[in-house]
Amino acid sequence: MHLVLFLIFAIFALAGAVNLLLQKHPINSALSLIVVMSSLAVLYLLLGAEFLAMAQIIVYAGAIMVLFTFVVMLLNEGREEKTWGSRTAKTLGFPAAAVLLAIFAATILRAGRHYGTISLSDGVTTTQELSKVLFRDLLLPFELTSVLILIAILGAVALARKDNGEA
Amino acid sequence: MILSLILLVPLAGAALVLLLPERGRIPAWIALLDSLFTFVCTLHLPAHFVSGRGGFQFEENVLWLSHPRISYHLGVDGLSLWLVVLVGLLAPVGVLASWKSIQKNTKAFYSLFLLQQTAMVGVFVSLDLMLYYGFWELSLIPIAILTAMFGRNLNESSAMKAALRFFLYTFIPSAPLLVALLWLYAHTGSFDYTALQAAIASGSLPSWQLGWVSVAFLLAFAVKVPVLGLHGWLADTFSEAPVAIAMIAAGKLGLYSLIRFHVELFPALAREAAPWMIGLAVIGILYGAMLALVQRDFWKLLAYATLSSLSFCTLGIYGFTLSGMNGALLQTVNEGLIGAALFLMLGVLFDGARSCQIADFGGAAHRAPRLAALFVIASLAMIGLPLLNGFVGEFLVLSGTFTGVSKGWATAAALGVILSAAYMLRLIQKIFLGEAETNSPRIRDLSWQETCTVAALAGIMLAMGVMPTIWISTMEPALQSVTQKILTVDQSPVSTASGTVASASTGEPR
Amino acid sequence: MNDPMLFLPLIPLLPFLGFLLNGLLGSRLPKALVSAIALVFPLASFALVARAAWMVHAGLALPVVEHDAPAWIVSGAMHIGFGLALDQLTLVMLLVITGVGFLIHLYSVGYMEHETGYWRYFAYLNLFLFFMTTLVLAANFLLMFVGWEGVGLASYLLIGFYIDRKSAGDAGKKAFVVNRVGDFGFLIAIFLLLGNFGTLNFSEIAAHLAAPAGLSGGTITLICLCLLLGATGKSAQIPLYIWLPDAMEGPTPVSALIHAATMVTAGVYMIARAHALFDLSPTALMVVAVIGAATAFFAATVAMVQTDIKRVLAYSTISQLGYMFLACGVGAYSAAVFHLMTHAFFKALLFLAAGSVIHGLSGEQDMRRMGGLRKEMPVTFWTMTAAVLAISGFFPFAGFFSKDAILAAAFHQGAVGKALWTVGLITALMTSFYMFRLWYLTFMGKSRTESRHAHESPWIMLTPLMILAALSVSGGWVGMDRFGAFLAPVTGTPANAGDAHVELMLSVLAVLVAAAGWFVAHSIYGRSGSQSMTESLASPRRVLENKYWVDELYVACVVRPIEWIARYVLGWIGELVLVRGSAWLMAGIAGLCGEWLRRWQSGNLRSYAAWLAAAAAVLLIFVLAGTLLGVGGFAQTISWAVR
Amino acid sequence: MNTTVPAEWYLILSAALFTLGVVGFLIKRSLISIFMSIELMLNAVNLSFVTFAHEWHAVKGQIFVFFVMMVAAAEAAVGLAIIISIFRARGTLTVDQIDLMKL
Repeated sequence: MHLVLFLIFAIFALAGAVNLLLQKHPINSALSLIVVMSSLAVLYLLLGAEFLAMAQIIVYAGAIMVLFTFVVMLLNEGREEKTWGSRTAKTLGFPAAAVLLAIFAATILRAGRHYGTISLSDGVTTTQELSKVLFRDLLLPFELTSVLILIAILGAVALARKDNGEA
Repeated sequence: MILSLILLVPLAGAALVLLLPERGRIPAWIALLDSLFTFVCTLHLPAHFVSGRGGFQFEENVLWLSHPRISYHLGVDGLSLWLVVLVGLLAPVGVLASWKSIQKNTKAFYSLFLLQQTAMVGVFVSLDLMLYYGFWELSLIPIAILTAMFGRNLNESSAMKAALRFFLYTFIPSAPLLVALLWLYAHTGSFDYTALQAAIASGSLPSWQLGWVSVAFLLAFAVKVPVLGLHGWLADTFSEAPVAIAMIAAGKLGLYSLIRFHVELFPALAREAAPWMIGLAVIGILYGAMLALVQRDFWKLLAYATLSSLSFCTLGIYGFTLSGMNGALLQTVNEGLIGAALFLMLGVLFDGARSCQIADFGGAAHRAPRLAALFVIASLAMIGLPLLNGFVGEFLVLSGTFTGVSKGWATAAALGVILSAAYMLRLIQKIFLGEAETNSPRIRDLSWQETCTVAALAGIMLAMGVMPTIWISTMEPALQSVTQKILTVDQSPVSTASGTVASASTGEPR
Repeated sequence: MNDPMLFLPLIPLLPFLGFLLNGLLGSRLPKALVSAIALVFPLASFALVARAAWMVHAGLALPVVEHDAPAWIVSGAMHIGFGLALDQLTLVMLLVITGVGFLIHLYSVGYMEHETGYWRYFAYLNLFLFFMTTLVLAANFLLMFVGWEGVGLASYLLIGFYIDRKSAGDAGKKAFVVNRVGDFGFLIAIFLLLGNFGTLNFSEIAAHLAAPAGLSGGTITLICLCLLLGATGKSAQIPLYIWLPDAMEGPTPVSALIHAATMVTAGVYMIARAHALFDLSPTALMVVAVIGAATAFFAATVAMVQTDIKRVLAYSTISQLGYMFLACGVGAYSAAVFHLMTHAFFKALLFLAAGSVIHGLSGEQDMRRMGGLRKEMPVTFWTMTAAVLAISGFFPFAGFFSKDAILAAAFHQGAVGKALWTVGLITALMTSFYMFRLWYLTFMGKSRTESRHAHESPWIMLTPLMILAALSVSGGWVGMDRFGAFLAPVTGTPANAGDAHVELMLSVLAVLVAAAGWFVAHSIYGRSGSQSMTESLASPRRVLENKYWVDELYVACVVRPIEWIARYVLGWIGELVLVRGSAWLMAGIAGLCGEWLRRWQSGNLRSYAAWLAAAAAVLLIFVLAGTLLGVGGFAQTISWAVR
Repeated sequence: MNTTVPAEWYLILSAALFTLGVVGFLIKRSLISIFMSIELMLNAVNLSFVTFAHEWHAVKGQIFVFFVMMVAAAEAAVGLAIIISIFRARGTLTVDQIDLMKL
């Protein structure tokens, strides 16, 4: 059962990611990204992280991606144009990406035999456990994050104000 | 706690200046009161200093970070004691010197000025090298910013250039200094001064790299002094920086650091550098003096004169004789006092005439008799007239060098005494004597605050010239331990100080 | 008050108090109060000195403050205190300084009455007395150096007293800088003494020298020559005499006090004080004698053709100081001091009388525009006459005794001594000539002044003149023998002179020479005034009138080269090429590197991303390669790479 | 049926997604799509965090993901604001035309 679920959603995620790359219109890319994120939420669930799975759906697939689509529609950019581009990106970037993948894979496969396996019966990390750590041990970082978000909001407001750019 | 207080009061003052509105003279008054209070605090140090005792006093040691291990470790000994007091004294002098000349942006000026004071005191009292490095870097920044913002000339780009030159000259060598510090930490696991000293003295560190570390230290400090060849920033900073900044830019920080963090920390390597430093110092004395003789611009003249008199300090330090060290440290304080007085007065002249060309002046003694009289006194102190402070410092340095290092170098250095009289008297004559020139109607005499300030400085000069023992007796134990370390190195590189050399480490030839 | 701790420091400190009062408050005080302050303190100082003289006369112990003196500079083993000592030599000097000094203060009250910087003048004058008394009271070389430099400062301030005059400023600067050259020698001597003896106290050095295992002659000679350099600076001897003629820019009483009677004799005092060193070095003594004789001769030749009344006196002073050096050089220290004392009387008198003349003529100093003043200024004339007779060496005036003693001492010093004696005698001839020339040009003949009515000076100026005239006449009557015996505890007993016939013959010869000088002067200037003197001997006159072009020589050989080196070698090569150039070089290198690196900055976001990815890949390979290939962990990889 | 999946499969998936994100960064031309690729990379990393948290029974791994989400939210807000203002200023989002950084 686990294997099946994993395979299905892994393939969904990969397919979504590849689609993200292939689509020319940003709105399509955004929709593919939503597919990836939702699949990941399921995988989190399989890994026993139920709170994160929910958060992934609500924060990522919900809030952030809605923001993305909103912006895409607001700007109404249309399809990507074929531009001249950068030679460095192709000659240097793709081999680098390939190397990255190879090295990740090699490392994981090499170390992987020491890892255990994952099954559905492994038990779930409850939200209670999570909140104990978060609100007791890591209270200060947590509070600091709220400050960070506040600053980000202010920054976003300041940046997006209409009269800002030309003033 | 007193050291923390001395560090924090200017900092708090800077914050206060920033918080209160820039209306009227509010920032200036805050800065003045704050720096006066700091000065009173620094006077606590000599009042309660036990001069016979070795080691550091008024120590504070709090662990700040455990990884890397950095402590808030402060302390004062005979070496740094009077320099802290000097910085305390120069701050109100600087505020008064800026009273009339700084009219715009006073908030920025006084807050940075007070920040500078904290940094300088921090440099003198830090006993943790990382803390020291922080203050060292901090002490460079306000000078650069203030020079750029409050350049004395009407031409803004020249002020910018001077600030940039100062910044580059002093910042570039601090980068190797940081690397050297980190290297030391990597090999000893400590930034603490005494721990590092012991580790280096034990001889366990790889000597080849240690040599480079000491060179990095030496270079960073030599630029700040400045030593001959690294003085490219001096003339520009003196010409452009506001008076209050120019009077603290050269000398003390670098010289103190040379003694504390080069000679005392790396005695063996300092010995190897000594012949070079002595040569540079003596040539610097003559070089600066001769250039001062032909300058047409009095800021430049003062810059080269300063180069010359600071080279006396370097000579005293690297002669490694007790007399020379005493003289060098005394001369460091002297230079601070005399330079402050001269800067303040030349600043008044400059503000009046809007010119620094010596040829534009003449006969100023008529319009500004107080200025003329006090200027003559400060000049006499600078050229080493006995019973004023400059003489004691120069005499100790020269006699230490003559009896303990080299007769030839000392004689050459003594020639600088002749030249110094020539250039200072030329300056006095051209500015104050003779027929009144066209610019002189615009020259004003010193105001009563300025008169009091400079008169007080002159009084200290006289006191230091007549009763130098008050100062020397507190400096001497600390410097004695430095010379003793050098001597110990001479005998055996590893062993620690033994009692037998203590008696021999006076001014006698080694 | 018998405690020397109180009594000795007061001698210099009282004038210092006067300096402080007048210097700080003088500009606001009424003139009378300024004068009172200026006069009271030197007088009090003189009273103390007189008291000390009485103590010495009564045979009491000489007051000394040495071991319990307050410390001045203490560093390591070096301990230098404010030690003061009074002995016979110091006493003579102090009597001259405070006595003549007070008279000149008194004179100045009249002379300077109309000057604007009245208070400033007296403050400087008191400051001078402070430093000068310190100089002679000092019990160690460094404190002596304090006075030494200090009188130089006072001299600088007073020469440049007329601050509007550029020439005055120049002269003051020149005096100070030239003196500094001498002080440099003094300083080196101090270092040598400190290095070799470990102390600077006169008494301890003398004790060291008396010890059988003394120092080698070479070091002693070096010390002596360095001291001598100092002395030539202060006492205006060859090669550093050039400042003194220019110093006449100062007010005339200053010339009388500082540049005739007291300060310029400091070099003689110093050599006498350090005679224990000089006695050990015949070479140094010889140099002293030769310099003295040469200066005496040389300055006298120049004095013969000067037309400025004060310059004549200035060269005369240089010449007379040369006599004193000559005396020191032949070991007759007491004779030198004797001449120092009598010279102080008559030269101060000469200057003051000249000042009176200048005052009477409203500032005229050129002798060619004087003449016939005998009637208008009788007191000045008669006192001046006494001084002229004294300096020329006529019996029984003061100068006769002292000059005679010097010449006799030189005569007894073998062949070299005879040569020096000859030079001295010729100089005496010239001295007599130029002094009578001055006398004739100023007081005799017809008045050559233009439309100015000369007037006699006020009594406050004439009183000091008369007192000094009395001293010029009678100052030598004490006799060389008694004077030498008085100084013997300090300077030692001079070598025994020859028999009385030779002595008498020498004296007669000296008087004859002086008379010859008068005769020559009379024959040239006595009748015709200034006209005939310019015709004959044109080319030697040109040399003399230009003072042998020594000033020009110094400028060309010392001042210009230094300026040239500073401006071109140091200023261009040092500052521009090396200091600025190295900075520019570094900036250039940095610029080139930037120029090369900016090509990588395409500005294209995706190429940056590619670089980022590539760098990440390289870093990961670097970090993980060890693990993947089985070499080991990260740390090993790093250490392998670093190695 | 209780089949198991080896942990490295999750990690491989994470690596693959990350690489796809890198490739996306390189080939996409629209600024907004590039931004999405960044989000993709963040998600890939999150997956490996969660996997390791499960592997070592460490709650803090999950907490870290939580923080990453918050930072991502902040980043998205600011980033999108920047994109909007760039679009306003330049009228395009094509990265090859936005090269003002070039000297």
